[in-house]
Amino acid sequence: MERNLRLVENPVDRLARTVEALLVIAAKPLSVDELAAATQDEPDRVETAIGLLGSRYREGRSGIVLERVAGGYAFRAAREAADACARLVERPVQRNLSQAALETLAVVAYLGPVSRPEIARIRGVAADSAVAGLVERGLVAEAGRDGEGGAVRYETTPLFERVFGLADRAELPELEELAGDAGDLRARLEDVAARRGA
Amino acid sequence: MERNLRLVENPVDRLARTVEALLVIAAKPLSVDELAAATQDEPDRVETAIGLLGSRYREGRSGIVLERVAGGYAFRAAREAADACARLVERPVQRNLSQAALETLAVVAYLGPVSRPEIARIRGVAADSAVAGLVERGLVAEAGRDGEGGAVRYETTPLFERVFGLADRAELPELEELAGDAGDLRARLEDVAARRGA
Amino acid sequence: MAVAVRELPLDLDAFEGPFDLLLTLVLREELELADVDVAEIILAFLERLEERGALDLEGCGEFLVLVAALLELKARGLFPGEELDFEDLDSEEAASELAERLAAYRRFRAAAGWLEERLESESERFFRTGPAPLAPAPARALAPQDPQALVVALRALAAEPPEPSLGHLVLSYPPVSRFLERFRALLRTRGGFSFDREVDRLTRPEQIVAFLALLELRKRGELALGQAGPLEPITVWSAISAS
Repeated sequence: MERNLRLVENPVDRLARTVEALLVIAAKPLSVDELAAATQDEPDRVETAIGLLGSRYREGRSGIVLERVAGGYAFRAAREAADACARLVERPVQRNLSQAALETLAVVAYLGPVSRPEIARIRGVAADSAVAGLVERGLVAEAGRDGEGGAVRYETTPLFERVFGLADRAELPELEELAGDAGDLRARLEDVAARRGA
Repeated sequence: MERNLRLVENPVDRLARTVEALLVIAAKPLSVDELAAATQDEPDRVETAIGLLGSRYREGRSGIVLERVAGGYAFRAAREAADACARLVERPVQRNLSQAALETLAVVAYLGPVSRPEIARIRGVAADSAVAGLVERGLVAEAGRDGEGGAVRYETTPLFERVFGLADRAELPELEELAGDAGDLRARLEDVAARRGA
Repeated sequence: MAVAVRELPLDLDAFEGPFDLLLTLVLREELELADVDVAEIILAFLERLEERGALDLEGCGEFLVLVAALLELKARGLFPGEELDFEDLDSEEAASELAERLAAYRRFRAAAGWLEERLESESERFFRTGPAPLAPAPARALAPQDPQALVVALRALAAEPPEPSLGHLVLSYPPVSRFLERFRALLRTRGGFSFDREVDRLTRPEQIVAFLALLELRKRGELALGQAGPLEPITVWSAISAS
């Protein structure tokens, strides 16, 4: 009898598993209302499920801890794992930029402010991810738009100057045989890219 | 006495909790080596801890499932929660992958790093927009150039393996195995020829 | 009874309907030629031919011309941006290279099919792709860089692209018109000729094109053909002298 009772699943258990699943894939904390909408269940049942999860996912018992924050609920790492987590996210100093990043940075440094479509024409490939990466690293930043309603243009930042050991942008190395005015250089690069076909 | 025994903790339990914590905050699958480095523990002990977690976080038992994917380990939502997850998040990566995109992805997965002209030569049509779409979805990324001034080359990303549920790229079927219907075609042609000759 | 080539019903993966509709859709670029399996079309035609029992030269000629056109379009697609050189004759290696390429494409199309099925079977796997909401924020540091690397990168972007070396892959064959003119001249001066002797020294791609020209002239009623039996030499007469 007692055995049978244990086998009958508590209906909130299944809801708790679904809430658990939602919390592990969410990119932001989830409110009770959001969880109720996704599970198509009642908010008070969702709260019961959260209570169940809260007793399972707590400090000392689990490495995953359910936390209540301003926007709702989210999983975080247990405090006892803080050092390991710090070692995981702390990235070693990166020695070199990828070829895509270096090329994009060179175009922005010498021809900037320049828009993503212009960078794409010169490199012969879409520039979105390369530019986004440089913006995230703080080496490149938005510098207004190309006319009203035009494409956003980008230029290098003071951090770029520090990383490359330049007192200011005028200190960029000479381009020698490529020198001339920026318009000529841009036209030449676009011409070569068009003939390269990629 | 019995009470004390329960308090003596299996040393792998604590490591398992730390691994659990690392996996719940990680943005991508973590390899055994990465987990060992972050926990400052032995790789084989990390594997034991993963085994422990694998039996706890599995389909049917938990809403959080531990899986081996893209050369490492990661948490994902249980399949029973798929409908609720679909209501919470969109899957832009997987939606509307056209035939052209799938063929291009196949070429990059098997031959990468590979350039757009090379992809175009195999598929018989220009690959520019298909490649751009795959880069935007994060399934494919730049991987240097084909020599100085050459075309940009592309390879699949860890996200590709994750989306397609591959433990690693070796899980892709052999190309030769997939081409089974060429022999079938020849047999049918010979059959028709034999009937004509009779 | 003639096989109505243009009405030939097709049931392919990418298309279902009569042959001439398929050609129309391909020419209007409403159907991706890469998705059309030409071998299946040929099989459909051979099976139809088999049902009819009798050999229909007119139908076969028309079919060969249409399929050749389809294959040429497909072959052009395999060499995007490259002009096929119709004047410079090539060896059989080119044809086998093309066959190899088509086989490779077939394999990748099968791989794409596998990926599509996999995507479907894995559609219930949900996971987070970004950082966790309460994860500690990573700090990214970059070692000091040499500004000269920027010049090197820009110079590489300005470098002349290397010449593509695909010469050995270019499929080339003469235009049908060359043989049309040559055969018309032979018919005018000699009134007839042996096809086999005329094409004896040509490469296989040239022989195929010559044969297409022959069928084309037969279709236009400019010549008559004679053959003692299968695989026997083909004799050609001017239609005027034959009548």
